[in-house]
Amino acid sequence: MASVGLTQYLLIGAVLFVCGVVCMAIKRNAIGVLMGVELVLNGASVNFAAFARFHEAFRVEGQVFALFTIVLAAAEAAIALAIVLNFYNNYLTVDVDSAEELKG
Amino acid sequence: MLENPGWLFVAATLLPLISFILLLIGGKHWGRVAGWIATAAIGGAFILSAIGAAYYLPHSGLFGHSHSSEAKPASQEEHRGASHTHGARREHNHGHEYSSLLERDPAEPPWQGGLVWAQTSSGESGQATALRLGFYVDGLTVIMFLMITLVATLIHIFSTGYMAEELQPQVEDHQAYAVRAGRYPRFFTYMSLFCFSMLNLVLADNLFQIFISWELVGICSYLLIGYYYERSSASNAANKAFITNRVGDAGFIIGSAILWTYCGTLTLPDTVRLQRNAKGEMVRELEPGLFSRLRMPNKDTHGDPLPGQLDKYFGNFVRVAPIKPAAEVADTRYRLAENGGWVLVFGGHFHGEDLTEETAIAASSAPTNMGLSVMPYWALVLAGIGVFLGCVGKSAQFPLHVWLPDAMEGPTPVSALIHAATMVAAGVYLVGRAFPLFAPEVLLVIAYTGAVTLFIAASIALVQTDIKRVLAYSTVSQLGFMMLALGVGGWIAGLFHLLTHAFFKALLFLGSGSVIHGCHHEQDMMKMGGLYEKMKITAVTMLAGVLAIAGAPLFSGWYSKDAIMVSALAFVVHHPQHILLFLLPLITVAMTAFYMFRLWYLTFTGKPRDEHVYEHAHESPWVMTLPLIVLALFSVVVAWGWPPWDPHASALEHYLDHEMPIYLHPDADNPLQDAYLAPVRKYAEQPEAFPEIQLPDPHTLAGLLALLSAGIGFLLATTVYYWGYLDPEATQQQFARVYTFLWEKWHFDAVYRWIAVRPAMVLARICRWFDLYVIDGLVDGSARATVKISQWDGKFDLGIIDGLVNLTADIIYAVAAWLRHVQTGLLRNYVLFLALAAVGIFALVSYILALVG
Amino acid sequence: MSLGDILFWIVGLMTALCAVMVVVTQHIVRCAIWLLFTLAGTAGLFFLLGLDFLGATQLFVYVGGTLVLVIFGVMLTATGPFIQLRAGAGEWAIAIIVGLLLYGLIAVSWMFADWSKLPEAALPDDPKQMYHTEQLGRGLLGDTSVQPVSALPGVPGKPRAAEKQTGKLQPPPSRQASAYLLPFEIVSVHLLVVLIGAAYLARAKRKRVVAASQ
Amino acid sequence: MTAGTAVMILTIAAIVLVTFVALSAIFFIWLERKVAGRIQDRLGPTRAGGKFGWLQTIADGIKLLAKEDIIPANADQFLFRLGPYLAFTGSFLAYLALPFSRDVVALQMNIALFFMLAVMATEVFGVILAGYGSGSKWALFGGMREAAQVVSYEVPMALCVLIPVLVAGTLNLNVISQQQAGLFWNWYLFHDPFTFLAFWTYFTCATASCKRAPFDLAEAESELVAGFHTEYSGLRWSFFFMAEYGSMFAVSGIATTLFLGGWHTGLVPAAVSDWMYENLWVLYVLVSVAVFIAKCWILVFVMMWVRWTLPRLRIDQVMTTCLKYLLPIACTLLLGASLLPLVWHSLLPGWVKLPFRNPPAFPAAPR
Repeated sequence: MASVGLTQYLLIGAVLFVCGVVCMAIKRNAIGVLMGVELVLNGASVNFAAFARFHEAFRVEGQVFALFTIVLAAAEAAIALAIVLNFYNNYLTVDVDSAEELKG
Repeated sequence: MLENPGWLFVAATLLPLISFILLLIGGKHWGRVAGWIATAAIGGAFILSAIGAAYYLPHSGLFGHSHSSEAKPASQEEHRGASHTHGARREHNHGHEYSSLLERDPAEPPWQGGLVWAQTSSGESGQATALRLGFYVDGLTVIMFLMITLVATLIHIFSTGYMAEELQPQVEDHQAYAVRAGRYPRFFTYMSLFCFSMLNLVLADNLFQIFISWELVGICSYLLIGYYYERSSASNAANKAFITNRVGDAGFIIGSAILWTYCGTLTLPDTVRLQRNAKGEMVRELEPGLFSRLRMPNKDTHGDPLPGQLDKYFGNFVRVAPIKPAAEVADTRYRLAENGGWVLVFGGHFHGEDLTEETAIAASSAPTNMGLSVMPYWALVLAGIGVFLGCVGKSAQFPLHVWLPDAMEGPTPVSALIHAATMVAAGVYLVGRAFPLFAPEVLLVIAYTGAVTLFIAASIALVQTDIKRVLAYSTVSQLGFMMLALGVGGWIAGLFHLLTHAFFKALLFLGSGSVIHGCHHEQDMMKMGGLYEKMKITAVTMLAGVLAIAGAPLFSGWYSKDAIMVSALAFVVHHPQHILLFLLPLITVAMTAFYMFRLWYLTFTGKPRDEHVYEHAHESPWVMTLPLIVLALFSVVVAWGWPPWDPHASALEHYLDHEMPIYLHPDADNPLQDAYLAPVRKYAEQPEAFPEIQLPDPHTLAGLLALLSAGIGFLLATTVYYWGYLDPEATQQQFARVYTFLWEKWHFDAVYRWIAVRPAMVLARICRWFDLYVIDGLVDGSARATVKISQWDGKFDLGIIDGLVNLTADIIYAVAAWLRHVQTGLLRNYVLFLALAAVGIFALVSYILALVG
Repeated sequence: MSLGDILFWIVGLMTALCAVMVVVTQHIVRCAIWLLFTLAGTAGLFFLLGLDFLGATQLFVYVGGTLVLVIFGVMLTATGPFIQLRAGAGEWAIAIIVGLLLYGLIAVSWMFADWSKLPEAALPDDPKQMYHTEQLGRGLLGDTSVQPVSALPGVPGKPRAAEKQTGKLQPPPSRQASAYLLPFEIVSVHLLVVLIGAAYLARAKRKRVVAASQ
Repeated sequence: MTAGTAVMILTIAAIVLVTFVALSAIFFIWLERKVAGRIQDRLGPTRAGGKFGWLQTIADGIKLLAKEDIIPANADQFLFRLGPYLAFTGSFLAYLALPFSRDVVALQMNIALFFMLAVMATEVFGVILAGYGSGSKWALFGGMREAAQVVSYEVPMALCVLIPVLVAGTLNLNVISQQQAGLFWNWYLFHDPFTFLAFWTYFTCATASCKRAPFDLAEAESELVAGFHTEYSGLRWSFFFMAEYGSMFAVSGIATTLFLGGWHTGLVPAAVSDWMYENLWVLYVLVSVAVFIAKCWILVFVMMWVRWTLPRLRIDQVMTTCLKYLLPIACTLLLGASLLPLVWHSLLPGWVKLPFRNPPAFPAAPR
């Protein structure tokens, strides 16, 4: 196996990303969906960090964008949880499948 | 270190504005907090001013060293001829020093800055004219800032106590027989706006900005005089003040317009601005101000010194016509009293080589030539008189003095702040600031206006019985002193008196406020008496104020009044035909002492004349007495120097002397005013240089005369009102006509009613008729026509346009109803769709790319 | 294989495994624990990359803050049947197929991307020699000496003359250097606003429900 | 240094640190009992033997090791087992970056301070998991309280930590300590009024984030039986306590390093200690490690003193203290500390300014 470089890190990031997408697709619990989102964002962070290490041009940008991602995730989690709690208070469930009022 | 500490003063100016905006937005509900905010804002302004002064003083060279004198090349002075013995003094006054302004360090005073408001390009010369928003901080600005912010802070503190009853939800107004809501925050809102306007006025570096502040100050005065607007007297007084001031302001704006027309700028000092030159680079360019445009600068636009012989031809200030041979011009350049003639105005861009007699002559026919233009001498005089007319209105000079006594309808702190310490000082300040613009004719007008005012006002004050009105007329009279001093060339004396007067007059007004507050809003002195026992602090502090204004030795008024008398004496010695300019103030000094002591004796000594008032009288709370004490302290010591018993060793006077603009110094080269004033100033400073005048030293003479006069006034007042040797009632009966004349205030109000108010009312009725029947008729007719047209338009709109719009909507609705089945409403399905779409799009793109190759 | 590579494979595979466990686990609280390990593993990857600050931020903000919040949410809503909500077998099948497709797509594009076009990064062997907070802070302020800026690869634009000759990307003039301090501050304020908004959102509605039930 | 030696050094350091944490926990348990005894006017443990009864802790340890390991039937086995280890790991990891003396630190990190705060933030998971996994409502309450409390207190604590960092201009604890070399007025505690106040605020927050009395709501005996560790016994239980005492020492270490001069005695000039470092390295390290540990012990002693002196607050009072008082105070201090040099150096005229002591220049430690 070749020595560890950019590609290996990107592959790990891709695993996180895809796991996040699948998680979003199959979890019926709203918080499970939220966890999927966190996984997706983490995959992105790993990519940014890998570029920051292995690419001269992104030395600062990679880190900065990964930082932004982390902060964004924090904000997103706060809002999403507030929505989930509201949902729970109104419907007494956290099953996202029961939130289908937007059905066409 | 700050790069340009002038911004400290800008910040100090903006603080009250911020307070005003805050209070305007939410002040209504804040109650007592509103007062604290306003007080904090003006207090902060005082602190910033103090920091600014702390920067200023080490730089000003007052303490004997100057930063800039070494840096300056001496060669500039060589071209200026032998008359410039005061080169060293010039270093502190960069007013019209061309090169130094471009090169100097912004941390060196005077501090300047600003931005261009509106820019226009005038005529074929392409010379840009601009209205500025700028600041100019020199010694005068600094000391005015300190005085205004300090006095205003104290008055704000006093007001938090004095206005406390406005905090109640319901206030009963005994004079208007009305019950109304308390208006505590409103008072402080106006006060904040006023402080901002006043500071901005002092800060401004151009006449236009001064004019704006001038109007703001006027509107604040209007609002505050009419603070108790339920009382018809208050609202009438507010109207009177406002309208009277408008007369003066019309003069101001005419004067400004003349200067703008001929000089193309309203900025007073020279300024530097960034300009794009022909190559497109940004360069610092010098923009000469009014002062420079009316005098020949010593450098041309490129910083090269002007050829020496031009100075020989023209001097600093050129009168072109009547055209005379060169030698003769050189001889007659100071003979400005000739009628007619033209003034050469130096515009933006000019070269020294171009400035020959021929150019000057050519300039008199063409509108602009080589950055030069000409201005008729009468226009200069008219502009000066116009600007001065503004000052007449604001500083309540004859014949526009009638509003100030009526303005006493406002709350007493307002009287103290606006009508004693600051706003009325604005007129004097402006005369001082714009002094170099005034031709000798204007100065004479100023001097006579001041002399007449001070005498008339003092004579009216002799018989008034309302405590605040006495003070009001005394204010008018003292302002007259200042104007007189300025008019006879005593620039230092006038502004010196302005500063000292601010303190003791604020003290007197606040003292009277304390008395009025203590006596439950009784203002008639005839009902007071014997209050000393009840209000000791007020009485003692007011006595300090009385002594100061009467000119008792060692009190601040003594120093400044002496300076004025010396100036007047020096002037009269040189112009004996104007002997009245010395006699009137001399008599008035006696009257001042008389009516001030009369006020004090009537209020605080003797037997109580109204038991009811006496029983209820009480000392005021500490928030009101504390400012009194502080102001009393300042009234005594503010003018002290070393030694204190020497009237001409005052530190404040020394400071003003040092900060005097360069044009005003006895040896300065100022042809506009030199022939008229230079010998006067020289005599006042060095009487030994005039051996032909057989008089004692003017300082001793004027000082002794004034002291004697004040002593007479004091003795007379004591005789009548303290010892009771003379019965005032009997005297009044004996001189009934004089008494009535004075009591009716020289019948000014009646005269104005006949010549101004009545015709205006008639005109107003005519206008009302025209408005009601002609204009309203036209408007109503067009309204009816519009209604008809819109009815037709409505039908078109409903039928055709709405029909089209609804059709579109219906179509979209039908399509959407069919498309909505795609939405399952399941969140997880959407995620799957997204992922699938990503894969699909990628596959499609790679397929297409593969096809393309 | 150097020690760093071994560590990478250990940490990376653990992270990936934990991520898969997040998907597979049905119990929502355990799911959160697997997520905790995934995030911590990501932080470990950051440390391995030499990005200490980023790793510590990940631990501090993500693990210490966000995840606690999520677990809080779980505990507030995890009652009875909601702890283990199961999806149908068909959904599982579709999701796994789509996931594999997506992963294949990404992996293939990563593997076949020609990274050799990247400029040769003069990177020292030990990552700690290069990255520390001071540089990061200067980079945030737009200091070009620590932030060699180059045109982004793949983004169309005019190659500069020097690039045409050497084929390498050249740092653009210093003025184009971007300072991230302002966006960073904006993001902080954004975070604050969002937190306040979330608190308000979570609270106000509850009141309405109470009002409605009365 | 090859990677192999680096790993070896790190492993040795980790073993030493684990031993140190375990031993200091034993010492602290004994100390806690003695302090409690003295404050309550009694002798404390005396019977188990040893001078001042120090064998009591050993006896306790043997008892805990020998105790039956019980897992309740209702518990979630996986989470129940995981809790103690997570808690201990979070607390222990902080020691990796704690400098005991000049360059005597397991892991030289440029962002050591941030790292310590970050890993200590993960300690809360152990408690939450224990609370949830126990399947008991008392434990669950304790866990929830812990989560709310620790996450809230981290905010003012981090803000307070930023103030000396602002003065020092670095996050490297080694450098920060070395900047405070010399006599004790060089300590950042005495640098300016804001750092002085920040120390007390930090110490309060640190006490709360270690869930020590009067903020020990997570294990409030009078309300929750024993809080989050109600269902634990034996070795697992002792892990929680190792974690608690470990983090007490760690936050005290941060306080010592940031405010109290780190390993410097504060009694000899910087030149003397530098000379010692150059010429008598071993002695220097021994003395300074001892000084550092002594300072931390004093702070730990203060925490115990507070615990046995003050009554416990209510949970709402704890949260109010944090959000309504400590957070604004910390924000004000941070603002003041950042504005102070600005105002001092720019606004006042030159002749008003007094000399303002800046941190001494010190080359950054080798990374």
